[in-house]
Amino acid sequence: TNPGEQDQAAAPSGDGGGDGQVVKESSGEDCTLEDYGAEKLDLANAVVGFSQSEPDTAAFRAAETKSIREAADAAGVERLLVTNANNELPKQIADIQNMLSQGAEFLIVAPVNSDGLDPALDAAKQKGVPVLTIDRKVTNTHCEDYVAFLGSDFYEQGRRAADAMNEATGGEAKVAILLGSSGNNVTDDRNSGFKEQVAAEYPGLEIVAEQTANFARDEGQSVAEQLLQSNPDITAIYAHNDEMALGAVTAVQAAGKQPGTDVKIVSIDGTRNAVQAIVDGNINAVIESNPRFGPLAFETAEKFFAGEAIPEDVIIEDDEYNQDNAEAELGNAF
Amino acid sequence: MVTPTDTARPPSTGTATVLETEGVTKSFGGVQALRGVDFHLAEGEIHALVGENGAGKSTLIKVLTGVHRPDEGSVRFAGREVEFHRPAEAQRAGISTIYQEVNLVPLLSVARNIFLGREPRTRFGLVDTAAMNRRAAELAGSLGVDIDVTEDLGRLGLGAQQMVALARAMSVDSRVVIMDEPTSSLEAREVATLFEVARNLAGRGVGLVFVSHRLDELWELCDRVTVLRDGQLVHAGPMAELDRVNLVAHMLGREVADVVRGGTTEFGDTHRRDREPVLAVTGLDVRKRLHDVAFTVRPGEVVGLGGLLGSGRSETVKAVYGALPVRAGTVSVDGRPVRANSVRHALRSGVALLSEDRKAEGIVPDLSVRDNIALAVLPRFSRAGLVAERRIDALVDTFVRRLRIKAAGPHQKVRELSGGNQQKVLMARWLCTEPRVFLLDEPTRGIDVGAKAEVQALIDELAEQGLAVVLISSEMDELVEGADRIVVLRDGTVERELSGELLTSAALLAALAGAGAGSEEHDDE
Amino acid sequence: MSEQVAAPPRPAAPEPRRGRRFDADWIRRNGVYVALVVLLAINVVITDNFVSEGTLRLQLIQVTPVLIVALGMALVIGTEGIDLSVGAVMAIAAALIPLYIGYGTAVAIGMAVLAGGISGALAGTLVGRIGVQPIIATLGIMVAGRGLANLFGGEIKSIRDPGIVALGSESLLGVPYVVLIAAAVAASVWFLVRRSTFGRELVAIGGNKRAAELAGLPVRRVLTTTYVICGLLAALAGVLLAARSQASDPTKVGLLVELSAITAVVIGGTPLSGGQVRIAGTIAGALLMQLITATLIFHDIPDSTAQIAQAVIVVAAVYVQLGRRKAKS
Amino acid sequence: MTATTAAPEHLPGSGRARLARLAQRQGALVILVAAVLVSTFVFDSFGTAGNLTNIALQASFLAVVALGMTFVIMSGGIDLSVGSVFALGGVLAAWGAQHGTWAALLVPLTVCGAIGLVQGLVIARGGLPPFIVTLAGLLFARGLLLLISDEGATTYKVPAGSAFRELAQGGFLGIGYPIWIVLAAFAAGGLVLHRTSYGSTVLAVGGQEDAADLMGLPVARTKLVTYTMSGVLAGFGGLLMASYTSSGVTVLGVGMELEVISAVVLGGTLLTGGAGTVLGSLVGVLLLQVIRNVINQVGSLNSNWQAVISGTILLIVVTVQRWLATVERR
Ligand SMILES: Nc1ncnc2c1ncn2[C@@H]1O[C@H](COP(=O)(O)OP(=O)(O)OP(=O)(O)O)[C@@H](O)[C@H]1O
Ligand SMILES: Nc1ncnc2c1ncn2[C@@H]1O[C@H](COP(=O)(O)OP(=O)(O)OP(=O)(O)O)[C@@H](O)[C@H]1O
Ligand SMILES: [Mg+2]
Ligand SMILES: [Mg+2]
Repeated sequence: TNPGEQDQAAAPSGDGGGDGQVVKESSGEDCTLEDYGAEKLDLANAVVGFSQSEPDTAAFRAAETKSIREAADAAGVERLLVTNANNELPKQIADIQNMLSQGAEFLIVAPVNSDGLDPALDAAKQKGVPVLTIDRKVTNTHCEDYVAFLGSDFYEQGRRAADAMNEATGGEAKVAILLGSSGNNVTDDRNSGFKEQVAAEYPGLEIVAEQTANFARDEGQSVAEQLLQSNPDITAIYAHNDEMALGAVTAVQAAGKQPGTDVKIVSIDGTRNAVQAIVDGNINAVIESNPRFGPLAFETAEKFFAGEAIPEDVIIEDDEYNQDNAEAELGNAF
Repeated sequence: MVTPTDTARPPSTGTATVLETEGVTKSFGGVQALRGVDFHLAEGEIHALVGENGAGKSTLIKVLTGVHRPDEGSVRFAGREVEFHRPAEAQRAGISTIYQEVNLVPLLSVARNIFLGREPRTRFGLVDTAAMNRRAAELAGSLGVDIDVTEDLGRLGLGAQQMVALARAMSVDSRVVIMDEPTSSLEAREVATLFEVARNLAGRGVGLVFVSHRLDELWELCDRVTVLRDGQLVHAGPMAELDRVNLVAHMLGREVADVVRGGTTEFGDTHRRDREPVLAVTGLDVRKRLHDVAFTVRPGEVVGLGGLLGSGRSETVKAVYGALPVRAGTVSVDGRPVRANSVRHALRSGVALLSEDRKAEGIVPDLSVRDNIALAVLPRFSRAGLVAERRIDALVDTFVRRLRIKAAGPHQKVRELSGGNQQKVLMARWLCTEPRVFLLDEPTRGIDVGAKAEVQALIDELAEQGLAVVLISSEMDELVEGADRIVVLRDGTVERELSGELLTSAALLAALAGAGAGSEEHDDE
Repeated sequence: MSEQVAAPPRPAAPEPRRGRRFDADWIRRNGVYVALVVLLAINVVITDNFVSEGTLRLQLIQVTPVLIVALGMALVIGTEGIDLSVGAVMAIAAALIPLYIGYGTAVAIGMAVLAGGISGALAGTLVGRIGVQPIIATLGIMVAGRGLANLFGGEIKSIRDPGIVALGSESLLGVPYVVLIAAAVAASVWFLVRRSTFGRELVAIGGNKRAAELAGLPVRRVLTTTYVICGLLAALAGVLLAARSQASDPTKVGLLVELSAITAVVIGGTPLSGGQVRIAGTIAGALLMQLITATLIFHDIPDSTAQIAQAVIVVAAVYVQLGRRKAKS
Repeated sequence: MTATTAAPEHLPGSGRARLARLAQRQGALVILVAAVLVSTFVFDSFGTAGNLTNIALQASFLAVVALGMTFVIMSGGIDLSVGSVFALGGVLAAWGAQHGTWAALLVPLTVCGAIGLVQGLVIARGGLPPFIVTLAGLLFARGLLLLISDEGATTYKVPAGSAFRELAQGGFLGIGYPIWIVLAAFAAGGLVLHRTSYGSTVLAVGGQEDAADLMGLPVARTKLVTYTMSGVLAGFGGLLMASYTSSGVTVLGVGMELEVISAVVLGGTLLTGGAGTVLGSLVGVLLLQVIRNVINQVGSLNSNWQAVISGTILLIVVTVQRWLATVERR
């Protein structure tokens, strides 16, 4: 594997709906404007900053940014500042600090990493600017460094991927895992979720290989090719995101087998290409992630500034695509 | 050769041997460079080490100073058997060396080059830059080169660089000083200075090894001589017991009779110069270096460029060749103007330049002898983008034989050739291009008597065939006997021109002295 | 004197190419091949399902992009240069294919390769004519190029065009097209270096630029051409990669390929100091890298250990190749 | 062409020549000054004290690494491992912080120094090309990082009260310690380069290695020291970052080596070695940081355009620099 592959995490999920997300559960103690010690703010004619973590070329990120922009227009904010950290934590810190110095009054942050945003969050705190984190939770203090976390439970996604895998394979399979890039929380959660669920529930699923393919399609393909060569008895592949799964599809075909039947494939994300692949019968199931945080984010913000209490974690509904619903839901894929 | 102070040399107290080798053998994959050489250097003696190109002089020196490890044999220094693994060790032991190709760092200032590794310190252990520059300037001054010691070494001409190397070697007190062709591009004046330095050192009991292809220098300076031929020791003894003819006979391994010849160089008498000038240079001007240089050369004529170190000779020919950005002036060949600053155009109009700095501007070290020779004619010798290998092989073959280039074969890397043979390879490269005008900057630099004679004869022959030659040589005789006219440069301008009966060493010296009058210097009477 | 000239015994083989004796020197000159064979042997022993037509074929297929890039890189390195932009160029090429596929397979590929040529020309001009240091010039192109690729390509796109798909997945007489193409490229680059005037000039410039200039060689033109060739090859590699994965992902295609390519070239025995180009070595170097990666995957080595192992193996391989060679002088 | 065009405004002959010489030696500096002046006028939020100190602070981490790289490059080598070593240093520091401030300082510096030392050994004594050795170092350090953070799953946090946080988060006279540290480090670096024989030996080795060897300089030892220092400084940079972010982030430093190298080369250090200045590298780092900041000032600019623009600017800068360098010689 190449050193330091760029990391391209996917993120939280709700229903496949092309519109806002549905809250599944809210947990953690609440946080109100007073607790947070911020001033009241009318989002309309306010300056809002959005710090995106990864390049918009990833389908997920593109959709996420788009929905934030649209929601911002809808909420009629005076000026929306958007920065992209290109996966570099230092750049995201700089980005946030810059947006603050450009007069941002409310920040929506998609963190590059769960840890290490402290300097940026401190700067925001000093300026009394509330921060809402989406799709990846930061390890800082709730209601002091940030208002709340909107997103989904990657660990849960992993577990449900295991369930789906069990469905697809009928409980008997030699499974190869295509890992996301190393050192990335999403990779860790989606992997441990899957493995622990398998260990607990599905003794018939034997994990024969775990290799990183850095969330990339062509790497997913070449790694899968190698794995299928070295142990031809692999009957299922679990990929941490759709891209690697699609790569695996090509690999399976190249190996002269039928993806979806000879080798079952399950992945996480819910990109249009992947859902289409389900329709074509090449992928068995996709645990969907919904990137459209815009509406929920601004709704939460409005509530917050209106003085309502916001829970620490706003976990959104996770949906699933499979042979039964793929055709119908295709339109909701991003 | 001029001797500023012909004081009798201190009687060589050559009793105690300070540095010696016993049966040293060294070979480089197939090439036997040294075969069982015994070499003895006594304290306070100046010891000549001579031999034709590729005889093994530099290799012996490199074995003595820990650059190469001998395959067989032993080295004894100050009575103890030693095995230097790195030049550093040899230096620490007290052997300081000037290697054949100037080995200094072009991008560092002259002062830093002189004191690298042993800079003067302040009491805080930091380098005392002021003191360093001051002492460097003193050293340079004492050697009669007036250069800005804070300037990058690379900006100096080769001659000046050699003097800097000397300054570095002098600035440490060591028991042995080895100089591999230190005078190869020095002017009479600097040579004299160098000799003084050498004698002083010898007087203080330092043992010196001196390599030079300018044989006359040997008798003037050295007490004893060791002659190598093909890596073997063929003669060792007092310098005085040997006359030129015998020495050459030893070097070449030929009968004395074959060697005897008149004159010190192989040049014939003046050439006919009937026709119109083939090369005409007017108002040549190079920023900070040359001002309004003008001269002409007729077919079959050899025009010498005279001048002191840094007078701009090399830069003149480079400018003519389009290798230096000129600000003004015209160069024309056969009346047709040559585009300024374009080497390729100069080449196409029949101009060729043999540069003085073969290491930096000449050889491509990792290419074979063959490819180095064919380099300049590559474009001409290729059809449809493919190299005409056979034609090149033939060409290379003829020149390797004609110039007696000594290599394991046409495919040996040039970096592995001896200095002189590298020079011959470059000579061959330019002859391949069949030039109309040949600019020779120190053409015989570092090549042995035999080869030198051949080269000089060759220049003559070429001239006879109507080639126009511009000759730069820091060897007075070569210049005076080789040239039909001498254009004397001073600080980048034409001082005057010598020809006819004025074409004598004395006249040239006078001209140079006059030229030198600007910068203070010792008397050249 | 002529017999004196003949005096030194002619060594058996002055040309480094022909070394008959199996000594340390021989191993050094052929270190990369030795390493390759050794690693193959190890796999034959310890890896199950390794000795199969499929496995070897797979390695050949997967090595093609890096190999083709490495061949171009070898030329650039021969001129004492370096080209960091190859990865970005691959991405641009891959990104252009979906854009132009509407006009037909040939056009799409043509545009992609052309883009590589243009970027190469830019690099060549900066290095050859303006005299910018290669690493920084190509670094700038790398950064800008990656951005351009994303702008052209946008989100990752699947490629369904039958022509492209066939190019990536089908074979002629059992040999995949991609492998055939790589072989053809290798052959022509070899010919370029060994036989053509251009090759000679290139090597000479790498060996001593100043001397080459004074010998009247067209230094600027040769440098520019070299970078153009490198760009073209990188683009070709991008096309093949896209064809194989039937998709173009501008953010991911060719990431860090420059490092793999350079490693392959250097392991192959081409010094970064220029003046030499070793094609066979480069091929072997690329294969070696590929085989290392494959081996680590075969044995399901975790990323951490894999990277460390790779580091050690690479150094070891290069050491066999170039180690203790300092006694040159 | 004359220096006039390079100068902001017309200058008298002598001043023009002086400027040309300055420009030639410190082309990057000229460009930096120009860039800062222009953007102060164009973007009102650029010139603010807050923004400028931000730039300086953000630059300081890169700068520390660049200092080590400067010497490596001047010695004719290159160090691709700095990015990974930087990340490793951060993780080790955060881990060490659990066991007290001293551990947080010493553990990373020791380990990273050791990595540098080993690279130096292989390069200097083994005679392997630095490019490959340090490329391997890049892989090795990253692998080590993943090992100690079990494939990157665990991120160590610097304990809340730890004095170690102060190092990068505290400041003096309203200016963060990192900035002071960088200034001190570069001052020391300049002294080492110009006023110690180690400094001139580095340049000699880079300029003409064989000559340096024949002059009896300690070539091997010099390389050893140089690569070790580069390792230590890269580790130190990571350590600062760990203190700054209060955590040992595992995803840092990817592609950093190239950024550092371009900063150094922008600063006028010859990649072929033998010449360069320490100040130049600092300028180079600042220049990159300013470019990045300015691009952000433009506001919501698509990240791809940002890449295109910064790449293009880089090319323009080096071209201008190159041209400035030729000004004096004609
Ligand atoms: N590094 C090397 N590799 C291979 N052969 C070498 C090497 N160095 C020297 N030789 C060979 O050893 C022989 C002696 O070379 P050396 O340089 O000692 O000659 P020299 O007496 O110094 O000649 P010159 O007067 O031209 O300098 C030559 O044939 C040369 O080709
Ligand atoms: N006093 C000096 N002695 C030696 N070189 C000097 C001196 N002053 C300046 N120089 C530099 O040395 C270089 C010598 O110029 P050039 O080589 O054209 O003259 P030259 O007569 O050929 O001297 P050389 O014999 O050193 O080649 C010039 O570029 C100049 O910058
Ligand atoms: Mg010699
Ligand atoms: Mg000269």
